[in-house]
Amino acid sequence: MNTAVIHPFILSLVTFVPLGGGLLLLAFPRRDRDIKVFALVVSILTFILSLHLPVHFVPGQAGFQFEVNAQWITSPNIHYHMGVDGFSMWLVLLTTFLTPLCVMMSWRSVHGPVKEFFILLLILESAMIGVFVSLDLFLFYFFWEATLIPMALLIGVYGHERRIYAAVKFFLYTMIASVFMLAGILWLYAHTGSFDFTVIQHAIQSGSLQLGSASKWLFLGFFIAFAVKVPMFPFHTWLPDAHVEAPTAGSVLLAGVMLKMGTYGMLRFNLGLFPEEAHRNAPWIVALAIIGIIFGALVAMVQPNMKKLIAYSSVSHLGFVVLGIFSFTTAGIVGAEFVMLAHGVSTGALFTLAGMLYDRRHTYEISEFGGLATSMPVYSTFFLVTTLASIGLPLLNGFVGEFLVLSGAFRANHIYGILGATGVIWSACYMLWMYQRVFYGTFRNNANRALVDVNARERATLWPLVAAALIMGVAPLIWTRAIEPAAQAFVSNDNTAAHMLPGTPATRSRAAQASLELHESQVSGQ
Amino acid sequence: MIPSTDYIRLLPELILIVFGLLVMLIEPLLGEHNNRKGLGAIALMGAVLSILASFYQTGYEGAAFFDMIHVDTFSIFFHVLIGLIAAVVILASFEYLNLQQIRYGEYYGLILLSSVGMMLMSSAVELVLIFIALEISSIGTYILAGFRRNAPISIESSMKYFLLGSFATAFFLYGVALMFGATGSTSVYTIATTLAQGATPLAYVGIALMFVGLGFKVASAPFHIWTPDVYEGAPAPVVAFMSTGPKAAAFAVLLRVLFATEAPGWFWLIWASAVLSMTLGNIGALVQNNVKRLLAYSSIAQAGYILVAFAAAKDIGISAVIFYAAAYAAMNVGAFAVASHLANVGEKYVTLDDYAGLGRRAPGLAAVLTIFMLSLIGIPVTGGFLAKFYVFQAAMQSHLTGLVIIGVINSAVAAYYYLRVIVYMYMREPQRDVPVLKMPFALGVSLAACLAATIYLGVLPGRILDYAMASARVLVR
Amino acid sequence: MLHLALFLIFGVIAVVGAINLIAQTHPINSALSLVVVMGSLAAEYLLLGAEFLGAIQVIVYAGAIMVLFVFTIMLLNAGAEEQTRGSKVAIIIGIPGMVIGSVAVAWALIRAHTGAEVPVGSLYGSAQGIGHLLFRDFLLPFEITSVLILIAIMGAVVLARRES
Amino acid sequence: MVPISYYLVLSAILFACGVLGFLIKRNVITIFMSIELMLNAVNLSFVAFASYWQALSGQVFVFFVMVVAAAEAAVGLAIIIAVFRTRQTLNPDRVNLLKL
Amino acid sequence: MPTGNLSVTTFVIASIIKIAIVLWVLLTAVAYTVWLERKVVGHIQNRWGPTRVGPFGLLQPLADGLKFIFKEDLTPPYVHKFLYILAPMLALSMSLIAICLIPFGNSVNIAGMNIPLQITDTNIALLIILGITSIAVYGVALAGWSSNSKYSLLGGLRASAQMISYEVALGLSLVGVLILCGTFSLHGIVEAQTGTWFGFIPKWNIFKGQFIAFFIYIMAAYAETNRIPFDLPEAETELVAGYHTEYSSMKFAMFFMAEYSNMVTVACLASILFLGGWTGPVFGPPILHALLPIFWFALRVLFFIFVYIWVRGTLPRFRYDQLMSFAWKFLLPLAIANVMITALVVALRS
Repeated sequence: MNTAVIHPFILSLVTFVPLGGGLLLLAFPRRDRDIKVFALVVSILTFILSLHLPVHFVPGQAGFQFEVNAQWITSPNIHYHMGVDGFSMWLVLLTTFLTPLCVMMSWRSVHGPVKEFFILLLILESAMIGVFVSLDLFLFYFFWEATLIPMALLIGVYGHERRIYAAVKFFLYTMIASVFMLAGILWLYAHTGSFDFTVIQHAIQSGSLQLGSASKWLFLGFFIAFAVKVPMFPFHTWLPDAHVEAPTAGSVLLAGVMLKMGTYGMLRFNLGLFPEEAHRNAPWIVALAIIGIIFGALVAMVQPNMKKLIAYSSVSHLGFVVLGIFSFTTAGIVGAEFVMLAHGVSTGALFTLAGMLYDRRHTYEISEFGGLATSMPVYSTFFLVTTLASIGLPLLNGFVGEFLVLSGAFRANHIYGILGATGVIWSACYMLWMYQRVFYGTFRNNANRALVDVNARERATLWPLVAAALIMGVAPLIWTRAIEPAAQAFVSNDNTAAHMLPGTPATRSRAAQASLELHESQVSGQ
Repeated sequence: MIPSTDYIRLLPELILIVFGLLVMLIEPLLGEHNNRKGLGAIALMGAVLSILASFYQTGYEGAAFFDMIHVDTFSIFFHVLIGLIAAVVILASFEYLNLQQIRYGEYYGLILLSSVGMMLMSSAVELVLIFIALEISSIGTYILAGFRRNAPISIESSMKYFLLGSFATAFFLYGVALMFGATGSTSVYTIATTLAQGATPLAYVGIALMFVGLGFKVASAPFHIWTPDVYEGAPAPVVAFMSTGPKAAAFAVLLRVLFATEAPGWFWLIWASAVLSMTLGNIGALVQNNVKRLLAYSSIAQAGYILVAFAAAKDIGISAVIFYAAAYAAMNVGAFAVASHLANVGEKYVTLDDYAGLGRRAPGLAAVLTIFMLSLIGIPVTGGFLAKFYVFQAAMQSHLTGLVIIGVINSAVAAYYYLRVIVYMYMREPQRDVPVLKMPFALGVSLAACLAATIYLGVLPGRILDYAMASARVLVR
Repeated sequence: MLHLALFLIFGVIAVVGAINLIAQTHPINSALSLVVVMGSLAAEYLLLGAEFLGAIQVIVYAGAIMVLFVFTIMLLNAGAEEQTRGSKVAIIIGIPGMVIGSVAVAWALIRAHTGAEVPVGSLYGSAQGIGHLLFRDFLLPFEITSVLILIAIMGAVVLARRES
Repeated sequence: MVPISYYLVLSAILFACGVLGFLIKRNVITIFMSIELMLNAVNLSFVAFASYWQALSGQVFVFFVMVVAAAEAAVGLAIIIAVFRTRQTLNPDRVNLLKL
Repeated sequence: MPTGNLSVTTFVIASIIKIAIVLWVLLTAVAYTVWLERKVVGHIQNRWGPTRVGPFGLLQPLADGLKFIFKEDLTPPYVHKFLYILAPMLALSMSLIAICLIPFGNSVNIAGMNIPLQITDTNIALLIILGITSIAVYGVALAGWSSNSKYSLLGGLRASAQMISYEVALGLSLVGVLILCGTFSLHGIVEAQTGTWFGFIPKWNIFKGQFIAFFIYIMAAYAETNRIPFDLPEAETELVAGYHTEYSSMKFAMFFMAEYSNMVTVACLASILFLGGWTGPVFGPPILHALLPIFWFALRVLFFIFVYIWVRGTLPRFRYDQLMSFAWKFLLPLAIANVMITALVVALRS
């Protein structure tokens, strides 16, 4: 079978199969078991479909692959333009990988109408995949906003005590921030007549679109939207609330995928469209990132609540990502992407594990536990591996990314590297301390004595995560092979931009330069 | 003699008049105890036939009745829109009238006849006719607002609406008078040719005063104070009607008056009004606990967004206005239809607290209302998203960056109170026992229609957008 | 000269009537002041040559609309109005708005070239002339007005009817 | 010989009186009368401008305004009567079930 | 407005003379209408009517007048003084103004001057008369309201409602005539009715198919003047004397005169609009040429006044709801039908 036939459709399929599944679920009778099975089948099917991407991805090829580009609305000029490069492909895979696990971990722990839960979950998956594959700014914004509602509802309806507050806070923070991006998108359209990412990028690089003084504001507009989503240091306050109150699956998707939408956006748009501005603003952004790394770690250390601890650890880890991106080195950017993936897997696993504990004890308070290693040995083992992965132990996934980021940061500026590296140490402190308090020592609470160890379904949920953490740590090349060319493209774009003298009217990408030279040689050759 | 094509150009209105009379004539003929539900069917038939007639008009574009009306893409669009609104509202009223003990004949008659006014507003190109049509639609809605006669707030809302509405009409008229004084004509296109030779101060003031009058009708700030009170007191299906139909028609008039005449000097008026409407509407809505009031403030804000498109001007802005009017109609009629169903006998249950826990008691209804709310926020896949996007894009195209920024910030703030409705429905426990009636078939159909329109406009807006664009081009020529 | 004198006389009467309308506390006095204003406006119409309108003004406005007002006042037996504080919005927005509006209108009128003197009755608004316009150019508005009146009748009946 | 602008000024004064009445009067019927006064003022403007432009259409407009005013009066007074029946007052400040 | 070959001075003088004559004639007519009424009603009821003062009681009106003048002029307490006094004046002056627009005949030549037998002739006389009669409602309404008495108030309310309601039918009944004649000028309307068919049927509007309109007009006119059977505003059995309960002396006399002069006006209008006005056989010397039209006109008016009295002596009073439904449910549709049919016929003929 010639699978290339499917290339133009694969992205649409991956994006919309979950949505279709969700809509089909609408028609289902309220028999919870059927619903769960169906949701699982749909999400696994999506995962299998998405495996098509890495299998047929050509690592060396520049630009986007599996592209589909069709006119959606004539006026304004909106295209249905999708495509993936090394960055977005893996994020799509991360999403499709985590969603079936989310379905499984929610098997018994949904508090509320079950049907709607899985519908929301599937719609959310669609929207998140859509964010990663959209190459039209309108389409991107469309999916970006579309992720908000299912997530807010997941938190608000199925969450814990303060769920309403958390849901509204989450929604408003991201909504308000993203309208600045909308303004930016509209500005770009008004000046280029297109929402197409590649068209706009080309227009900016070729100099046909002079951003002038607007570029600062455009950069900031996009940056704020993404920074809130990441979340970067001053905008992070919604995250702990959202995480603590969200149901397990919600936390997993939130930490695992949605935060990456922010860093992905920075990479794709802030760096992709406004490299000069990115360079100009890098110092304070990096400063914020480092503050985020250290601050997140410190706050995590004093958290009495397990989920809050993990949430703050996310702030810290995502700081690494931003640091990597704004180091403007290939290593840094590849590392950033790798941290995103690794964090998705390991934090997803951590939240899953925390959720399992919650299912048993209905609390996240660390002080409630202690001595669990005795009553739940298998669980403890899983937890330990995940903790180590999160800390960044070599041979596990966390190590590769952080190492690359730090090496990139060092190359950019020694101070960045040194300060960032302290974050690794901090993370070891709070994670291991938490582990010690929860699993070792005596039983402080008798309820912990009788806890049941993980069952088959839970193991089935955990194994893929742990396995992924291991494989990513041992064979990172599988991933970086596809990521590196994309990262290099950024860095090279960047260098031309960075080396440009101020006041030079037009910026030319190296690729454009090359093609020009090629053309000239052909002309002279004739 | 008047050529017969002139009557075709008036056909939708004529059909509505005939059916309006029919409904009123049949009612007294029915005995005291006969079932009156059939009247609704007749009224619905009238609305549907008039929509069909509007479509039929596409082959007969042109002027009629000594250049009183112009049938063109623009007017046909609004005719269909108003016809649809009327049809959906009639459908949504079937059960409501029974519940609130409202007399059928007059109610349907008034809905149909005031739709005549609205339709004429969109096709009239002569200020005399615009004025009469405006009054037909206004007076019709004044009366409809007071139809829940055993409720003092209903008649009170009618009074407020009436007094402020007539006040606004006087301003509109004064504006028309000054415009007439400046140009010597009341025909929109003659005014355009005269103004093209240079506008006098009279024309500026005339335009400003006309805008004051029309601003009242579309509930844009600072002429919006009546809106929350009137919407709270008036019967919910009537609010669905009057928050969309007359508004759309008034926007059509505003488009004609501002753009077809190429009148000068209104830009900052519109700009200021847009900013004020968005801001005051959204801020006002934040603290509301009554769903109808909340939606009233929201409609003020929505009028503000539409005015942003006005400021953007010319074809792209006009098409944005047209598209927004359609999307707004779909979602707002839907939201009020839901509210009217939940309100129950005597409109007892209209506060947010009554909506608490609705997600569990009536999941379908809650889901539908959620989608309308999301559309009002401007979340993708709904018409509201594209409409807003289109408006802001048009403004950006015209380099109104400041206005766009204010607009997007406002739409983000607005998310809060729409979200509150959703939060109450899904996340709050009910405070008291609020009975939810079984969904009647007719209401279901009307909700389905609104829902379908909202989603259709959000996913496949192409055709409507093209049509809006064509209408815009007709208008600016 | 005579023309100007008549204009001034009726103009002054109209303005005094209008002010009296506001100054009086009892609605029936206000109503009669308004009748006076309308009557003097009818005279102004005659001065401008709008003879048909002058007559219609008396019949419709003074003779029908204002009688309805007086009738309503009598029916409700409305007394003198209470002096309550009123709406703050009206005062805060309305009064400055009115001042601004008046200034704008005044400015426009000053700048407009309407100082031209028009001889008495130079535009003769005879019944025939108006009738011709009404039944030709303005046929549609004229006919559509019937819908308006129908709505008004229906509304008045619906609203004022006592519920059994 | 009277300049047209005299009529316009008279009309503007009457209109302003109407607006003022609308704002400060505290009786619904009087408020409504103020609106009628405004309409009358507008009518005078129309007639004056009709003379100025020698266009009879201005007078026709006045004719329509009168018809509309009559329709408005019928409906408005019916509403006022209905309000009075339920609330026993004509003071807009006391008709306050809906807060303004 | 100076017309024809008259200078301003002569116009003014002629007008003043005409006004004096008309008012004198009118007031006398009013007085003797009262006498006639009492006489006729008396005979209808098998009585003699006034017989004592003068031959056949002919001086009775004079005595009545004296009595009115010398009666004590009472102003009850708690009335709204200004309006209380204004109301009767308004009523009387409106009815007197109305008569100014009524022509009594063609113009006559006196000393080489062509003087129209009419105080004012305008193109829109009919409209003005309608306007004035509609203003006249205020007299009644204000009298009822300002008296501060419930009988008066009820009478005033009834009167204004009744007058407004019947004015609609009255106005519509005239439209048929206007369509036929194509003018608002009363003079023009009469001129449109000159001539005969077959030499003996006069071309009066009533014979041109306006007989329905004629009856509508008569009925509406009875109601407008508050005459039996539509005299509910002053129904003495229910309301004492309606709106003029609290009036006495000259103020009462003003209402009284207003009512009777309205009757005369209405009768004049009926003659002009439907019965050809002053048309009739004219023969003899020039002086007869001048006087005969006035005589024909007076004859018709007298006939109408007699019918008024006749009806009063014969018919009972309506109930109020009957009165209203009669106006809205019977007269109004009929009048509209008449207008439509007339318009249709005229349109088809042309």
